[in-house]
Amino acid sequence: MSEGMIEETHKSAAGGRASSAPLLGDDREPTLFEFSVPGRTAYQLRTNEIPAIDITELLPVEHLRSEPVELADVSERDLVAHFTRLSHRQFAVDLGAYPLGSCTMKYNPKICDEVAGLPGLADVHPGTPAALVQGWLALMLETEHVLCEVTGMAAATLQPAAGAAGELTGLLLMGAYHEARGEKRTRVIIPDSAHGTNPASVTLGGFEVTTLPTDERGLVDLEALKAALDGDVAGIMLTNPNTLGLFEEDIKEIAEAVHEVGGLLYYDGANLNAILGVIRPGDMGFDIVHMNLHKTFATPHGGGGPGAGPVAVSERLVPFLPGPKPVQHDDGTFGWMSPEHSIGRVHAWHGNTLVLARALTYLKIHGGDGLRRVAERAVLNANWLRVRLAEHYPAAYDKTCMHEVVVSAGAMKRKTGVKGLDVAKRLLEEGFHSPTVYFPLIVEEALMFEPTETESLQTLEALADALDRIALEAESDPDALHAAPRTTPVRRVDEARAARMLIPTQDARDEALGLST
Amino acid sequence: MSEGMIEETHKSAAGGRASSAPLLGDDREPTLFEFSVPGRTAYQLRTNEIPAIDITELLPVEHLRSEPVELADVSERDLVAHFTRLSHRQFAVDLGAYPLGSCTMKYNPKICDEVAGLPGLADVHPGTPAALVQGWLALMLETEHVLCEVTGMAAATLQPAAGAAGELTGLLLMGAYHEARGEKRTRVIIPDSAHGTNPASVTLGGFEVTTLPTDERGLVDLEALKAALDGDVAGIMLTNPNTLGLFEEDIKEIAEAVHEVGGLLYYDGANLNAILGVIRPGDMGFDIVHMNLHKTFATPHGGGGPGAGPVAVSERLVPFLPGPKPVQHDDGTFGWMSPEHSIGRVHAWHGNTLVLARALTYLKIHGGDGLRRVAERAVLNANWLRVRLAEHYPAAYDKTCMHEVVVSAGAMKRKTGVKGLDVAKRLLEEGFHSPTVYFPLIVEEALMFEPTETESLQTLEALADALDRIALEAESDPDALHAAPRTTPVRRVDEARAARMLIPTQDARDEALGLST
Amino acid sequence: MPDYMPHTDEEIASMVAFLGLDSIEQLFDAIPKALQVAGGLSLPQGMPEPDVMASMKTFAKMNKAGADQLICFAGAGAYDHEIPTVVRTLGGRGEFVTAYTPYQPEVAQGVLQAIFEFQTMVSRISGLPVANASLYDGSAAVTEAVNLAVAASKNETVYLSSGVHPHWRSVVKTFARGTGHNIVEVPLNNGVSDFDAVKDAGPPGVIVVGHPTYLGTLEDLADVRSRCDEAGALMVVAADPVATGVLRSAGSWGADVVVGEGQAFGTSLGFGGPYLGLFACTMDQVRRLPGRLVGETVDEEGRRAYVTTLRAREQDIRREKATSNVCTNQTLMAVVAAIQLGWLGTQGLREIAERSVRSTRYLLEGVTKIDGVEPLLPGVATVRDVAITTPLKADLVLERLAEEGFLGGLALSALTDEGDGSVEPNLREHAILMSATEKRTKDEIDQFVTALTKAVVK
Amino acid sequence: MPDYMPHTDEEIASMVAFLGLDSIEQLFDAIPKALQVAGGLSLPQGMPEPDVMASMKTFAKMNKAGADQLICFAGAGAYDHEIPTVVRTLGGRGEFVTAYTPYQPEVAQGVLQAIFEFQTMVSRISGLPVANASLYDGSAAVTEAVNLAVAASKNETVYLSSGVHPHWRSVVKTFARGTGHNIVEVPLNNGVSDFDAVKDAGPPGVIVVGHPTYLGTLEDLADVRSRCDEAGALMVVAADPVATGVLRSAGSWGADVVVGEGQAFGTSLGFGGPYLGLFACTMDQVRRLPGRLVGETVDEEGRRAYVTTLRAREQDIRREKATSNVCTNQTLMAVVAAIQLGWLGTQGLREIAERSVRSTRYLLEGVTKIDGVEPLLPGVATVRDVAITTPLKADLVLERLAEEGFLGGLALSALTDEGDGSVEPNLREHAILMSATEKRTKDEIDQFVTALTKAVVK
Ligand SMILES: Cc1ncc(COP(=O)(O)O)c(C=O)c1O
Ligand SMILES: Cc1ncc(COP(=O)(O)O)c(C=O)c1O
Repeated sequence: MSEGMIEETHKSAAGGRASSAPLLGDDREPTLFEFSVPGRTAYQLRTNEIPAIDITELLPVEHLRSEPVELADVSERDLVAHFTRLSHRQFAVDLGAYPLGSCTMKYNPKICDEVAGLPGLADVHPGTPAALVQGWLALMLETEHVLCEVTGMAAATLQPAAGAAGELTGLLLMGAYHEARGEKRTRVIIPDSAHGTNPASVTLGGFEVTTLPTDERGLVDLEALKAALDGDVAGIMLTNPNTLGLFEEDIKEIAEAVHEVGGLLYYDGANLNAILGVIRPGDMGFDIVHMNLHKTFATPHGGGGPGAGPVAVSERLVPFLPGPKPVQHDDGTFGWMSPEHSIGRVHAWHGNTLVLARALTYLKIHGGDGLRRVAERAVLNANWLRVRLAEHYPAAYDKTCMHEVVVSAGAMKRKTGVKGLDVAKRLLEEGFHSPTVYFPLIVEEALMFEPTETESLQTLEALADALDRIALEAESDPDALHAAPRTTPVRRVDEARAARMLIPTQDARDEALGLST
Repeated sequence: MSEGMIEETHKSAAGGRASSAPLLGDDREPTLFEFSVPGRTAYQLRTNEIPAIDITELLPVEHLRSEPVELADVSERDLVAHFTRLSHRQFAVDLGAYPLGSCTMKYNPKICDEVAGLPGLADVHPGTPAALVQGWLALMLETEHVLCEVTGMAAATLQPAAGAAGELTGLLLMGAYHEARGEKRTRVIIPDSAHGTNPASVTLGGFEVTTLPTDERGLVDLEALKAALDGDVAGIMLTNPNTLGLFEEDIKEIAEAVHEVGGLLYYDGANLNAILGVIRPGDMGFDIVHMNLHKTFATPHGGGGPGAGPVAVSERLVPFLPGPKPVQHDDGTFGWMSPEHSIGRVHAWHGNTLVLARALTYLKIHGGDGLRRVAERAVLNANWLRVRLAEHYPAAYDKTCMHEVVVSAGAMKRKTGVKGLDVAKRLLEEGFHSPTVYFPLIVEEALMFEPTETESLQTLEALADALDRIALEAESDPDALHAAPRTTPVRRVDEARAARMLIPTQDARDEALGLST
Repeated sequence: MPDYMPHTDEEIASMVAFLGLDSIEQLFDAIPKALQVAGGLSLPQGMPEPDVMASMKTFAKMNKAGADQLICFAGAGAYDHEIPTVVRTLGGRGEFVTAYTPYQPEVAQGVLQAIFEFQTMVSRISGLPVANASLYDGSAAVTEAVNLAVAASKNETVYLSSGVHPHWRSVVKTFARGTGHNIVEVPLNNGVSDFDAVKDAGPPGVIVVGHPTYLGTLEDLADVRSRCDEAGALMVVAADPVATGVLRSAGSWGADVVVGEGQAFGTSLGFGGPYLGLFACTMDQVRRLPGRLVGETVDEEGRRAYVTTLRAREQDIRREKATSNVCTNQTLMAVVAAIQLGWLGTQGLREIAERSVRSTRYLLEGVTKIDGVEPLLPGVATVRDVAITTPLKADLVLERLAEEGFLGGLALSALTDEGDGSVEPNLREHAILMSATEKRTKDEIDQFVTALTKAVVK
Repeated sequence: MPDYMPHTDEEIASMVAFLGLDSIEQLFDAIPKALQVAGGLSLPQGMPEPDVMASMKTFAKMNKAGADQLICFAGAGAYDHEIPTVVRTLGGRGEFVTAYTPYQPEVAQGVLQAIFEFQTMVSRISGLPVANASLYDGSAAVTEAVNLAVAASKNETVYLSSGVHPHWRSVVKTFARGTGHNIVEVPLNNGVSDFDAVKDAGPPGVIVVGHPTYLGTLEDLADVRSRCDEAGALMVVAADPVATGVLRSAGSWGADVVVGEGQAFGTSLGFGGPYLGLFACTMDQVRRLPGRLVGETVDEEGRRAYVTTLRAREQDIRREKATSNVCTNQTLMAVVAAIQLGWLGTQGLREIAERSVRSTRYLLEGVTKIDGVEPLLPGVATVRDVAITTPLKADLVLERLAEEGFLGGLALSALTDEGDGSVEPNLREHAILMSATEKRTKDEIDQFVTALTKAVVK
């Protein structure tokens, strides 16, 4: 690699300088490896008094490594400073509003962190016999019951570790259902506004994707749907409200039409927040629902995970659910069982159980009444923002939205050359996270705002004011917008270079710099 | 007030904008009150089902307030964002090196935080009968024993809540001792390099201060001391190494001379870190020692407190110690007792007990061997820095120092006009906390560096490099130094104005702005 | 050799060489060899973290007094209030915990602004315009208040009401050994300071009362104010800040200084420390204020900024003439209190105050239905704490209650010295001081009453 | 009505008015009334935080399986390693916990850099040049590896060794329902994959082995490599990352893909999740890598910066043609692993690996001295886990051990399905899989041996 753009830094430890703390300017933070000094240690292990027999006497020598795996060798003090400083280079819900559409970045109650660390929950081995984990089984079963009540379904699996895992699980259930009826159906229909995980899951589920256009209302084109339906159709995947934030008003007709041809309806629960306690997927006619507990039920997203994607199903799909599942026996005790025609495991153990504990905590605090309030206020906030932004950022479909609103910067771009991405980047300077950009794909210069119910009117006002300022700036000084963000720890990054000249590790970096040994 | 410099901001809530997050520039963070919206709440209390009788039926009306105390009314979400953002405007050991002389800002092991939160320690009421708090009493007694061994004393009180409280306690002990012997001694001798708490404590202890000059070695002027000694002298307060970081080599002679006239020796333990396991105050001849657990034994300083300032004493002062004190009975159980001639309580309960638990954790991890290593490496680091800095920042007294080194920017100031304070402020831009400036008072343009043993050689190198750069800048561009710091959340603040136009509360601010109702 | 020091052997060797030395020991050459510790400290070797954690947990287990074991009906200046996860999480952030005193305001705006907010809250609660950044605890705060008041009135006679917490009174008296103040203890009569009992003591320079008193009773603050006016004395009130959620502030009654214990705001019981001394005063006295004070100002660019101010009062500048010797205070607890009071808000503070009043009253009504259990002060309204007498000695009753899982309160015989002016000598051995916060439920109190019913049977 | 929503009644009214509506309900007019939930969800009313905390603690107490109750000798892919306070504290910082996927790299350098460091560590442990930002768990990682390998080899026949964790094999088979891959299970013979047993299955497109196997035994990876070369297949190794502290890396044996479970690096046992799927591969396969990948680049000013890269593989761009459907992964656990591995360092990783080998060996030697207790595979060296057989049924033995305070391991009858090719059918009911990490002390193991001695008596 000759592209001489890799920044040269010392390979040796950079010292205790708070070099990245934005508190002190926007300087670089070395990697942990650059702090490393061979021989320096941080770890402290329990005194165990087991004879320190040489490992070569215990294992066949041909399997043993001659050199230890080289890691970063730092003091606890430097470890703390490094990761504290890195945390200062990271935006988060805890720092400010995060109106990232489709992601439901609401406040994550701190009490849930404590629950997820409780002794008796956090320190339990997943292979412990059922008799000793009655609490965990009860917790899981209660979670399943609450999720079924919220979605209007008969039973659920808690195993899927995230939404996409839930989708694939749901599609395998769909396949198993048809197969059990002796049918081999090949196609699954999804709207063109669908999230990328939907088509990807369909493929992995063994089906072909049939894409459905969105009509001028921003909804499923009913005629196109009907035309696409036949005996090959295994089912349809929808999220409702859809990814435009609009409720599929024809859901009853859609459900009937799909069921008519023997297909099933899959509900992508990413947008469940909008309808909590208002309407239930089961009541709309859906057969399979996955939920993103890390969206709707406020389990924190952890910078990209973990999540939890339980899948709830209607009666007829219950026998196919993954197993083992928690069950309550007649004597009141809890145990495990596998449904009769279970598709098998979809997780190494029982799912992201500590995420479930967080979600159940959230669900109990809110209760039935609180969940309804969540939906109401999420929708109220989104609509307030929609109307308030209309002057400069018209909604892609101008009508009452649900929990999120997709606006278009298309007109702005044509007039000023300022793109949706520029707006998103400039908003970072204003102290807000950007909205989702360029999704759904069908809206030109899409900006998708999901304020969520935990943001205040004052926050929405401040957000709208900032966006208005940006709109005026687009007219007066478009270059400033192209140059944004300027106050962040780094400015726009060269994504093309990252792909062209792949440096995925410290070693690749050192090699590119000619530093490798 | 007509001085129109108060920055006008909205009184209304400023919204969820991460306005202070330096991540996103150096903008302002509103006060919590400015986020307040009447009627908004965050608190959640346990359901208790006690009849909600109107308070006017329970208490005499003339004592009741008509309006509630007006506090800030915010959501939990905004509370988290506000204080998380405030935390990003705060330097700390966890972010980088903090070489603040006399303060021993070493790494605070995270395990101690966990110990201080342990159920069974953190949730115990201080008025619980002794039979039920055997663990706490045992913990305290072990702490006392360890501290006595470290200092070479006979017994200790754990009650004083910080160093200054320890000093005053020690001085009262001194007074009680002399009084019990039928003597009324009036003077306490302290060197001119002493910390401000020493003279202040002496006054509050009922004595007059006699100030002793420092000689050309940077040490107590032995002749002056001898001249000052007579039958009025209750004692002398020293820290050794002294606040210049130098060991009082004549300590044996000093002790003998003071004891000769019937005086006592008080050891200010602020600099104990330098001599752990090397020499003990008791062995030097001291009668009373206070320790700053928040310095030497790494309990975190909390932005200004809490601390803990146990006082250990030699045999003859034991009967005067504050009470009640933990004691082990002959049957092995623990209880409380008050020394025969106790001066009484110096704390509402038993001292800053959770701070003691942290310190004991630190002490046990280090053990006797580790404490010695602490002293060795603290002194090694300070001397390395002293020699490394010598070119631009000569030590005030050029010889081997102990755990800290006082250098002078006096020559720099005369040559370039750049003061010690400028250097300190400019260092902030480099990612380091400043050293202590202008203390001890006897050194011109003093800069007092105490790197502590938890900083690495690489950190010292980076610190020295930064200081060298600053020294060169002092020659080439002194104005840049006067203008420093420029990258911090705020720049130099107007301290004179703060005192002249006192605004100690939001209400004072609102009044000054004419916003008050 | 577990520790937190980064030095490798090679680094030590290179550093020693850089200094031109042969060994680390040479660094200590200035220290007389004869005095040096020979053979190391007589302490065990260091142990790794997990071993030490295990031994600290052993201490915790030796206590039989955690929230899991005893339901808390004790108060007396240390209260079992709700502390939510959110407050513990924010207050535990490393930036707050591991900072020093804000000597460099440019990189300490976080703590400084939090303290500014804390000062505002304390000022509003006390009803006085200025509050400091904290003192060690309630006892330190009242001691400092006495010092301030004597300096202001130039009269060393201190009327110290026996309604002030007994331990705080002890502390005031301990420190009066140094200052030489003349402490005159004013007994209580039916829960109210009986100033007539000390009319021969000479005019006071300061009158200190508790409001509520440590027994939960309410003083006649208007009367105290007029007595102060008469004597040219300053009025110091030790006020419970939670009780102020329902009571008129001491400031509104004319107090010159209001002090208190702030533990109730987010700090755990912690066996008594670290706690949080609250201190507020009138503007007249601000230049005598002990401890740190944060003020708003501007930076070079005109931005709002905070800084510690009126520093000329402080020991590091004024030395032997300082108003106080305090340096390290309880800043972290003050930051935590600001967070907790932010969480409570206007309604929440009122609610915990009202609930505490109601719970304590419900408790009193329940226990005084028991044969032989009487209020210590029948018919006297109380806030926060209330004292009862039982047919048996208080410590025996408390022992029995502990067996049933209750911390039943504090025996007045343990809390007070013999001859304390706040309680009738013949009742002292039989009296228990109790409190129920907003955390206590009806069920818990009902069960407690049942347990007490059994416990008082001879 | 406890909740986290800031809206006051007045604000709601003003917002509704701003929208020109009469009520919030009108916002839902697009939803057919007939379908709407009538009368609210059939769920209890909301409860305040402290009440809910109490009920969650009740679940915790119903378990008799926490570290305070059972000393853990169970492994099988979930290990009881030291997790120090420092790692929990740093990993628990709100900025890491409450961030989303780093879509805006300018404000996500914290997570991105931590992941870059994590990728480096995983790469070094696996011996392969590129690692992704995590997958759900070990089972997901091996499933994705199979998909990658089939796509690369264009041969759907998957040799799946029975030495791979039984649950992971189940997951692979579940997902093969969708992909249609032909999964051929390869039995173990004396702890090593017996490829001869499946020689009629047709040439593989991929061979997947465990190293160590879930029984702790070591595969002949050189042989696996040459079999792959012969068939043009990819070699996938499910490798335990702690064992790699002493073992040669799978990459050094020529693996194309190395996967594993990263829970051991700082993530609590947590009843099985969230865990951490590790995935590393050769550069040849990087464009088929599932999930996110962080790469170094520069910003507009030439400063080093990190960003997710090669995004064209991902579902949001490639949709139905994506290499994988994964979106949300286990980033927080990856950040935690980077912190934990930073804490361990070079020496620490080796030490926990060596200690785990020694502890497990000491355990095996202890228990096999008991009459009737035998190694499942006598004379076969094991790492991490080891299986024994007992005279009684395994679940009875485990029940008895639990009464003595030990989680004695996992019964192979519970872990495997009947007819599993990894264990002799007649031994399956009597076999226990055990493990001892660096946390187990000599005392604990000695006591365990005593307990087991009693437990196996009929
Ligand atoms: C509409 C939609 N569907 C599915 C998903 C996938 O969920 P997960 O990321 O949990 O796999 C997402 C997440 O971004 C989503 O927004
Ligand atoms: C030399 C010296 N003595 C005494 C003290 C006072 O200790 P504290 O702040 O704990 O009251 C200090 C603290 O700064 C000090 O440095």
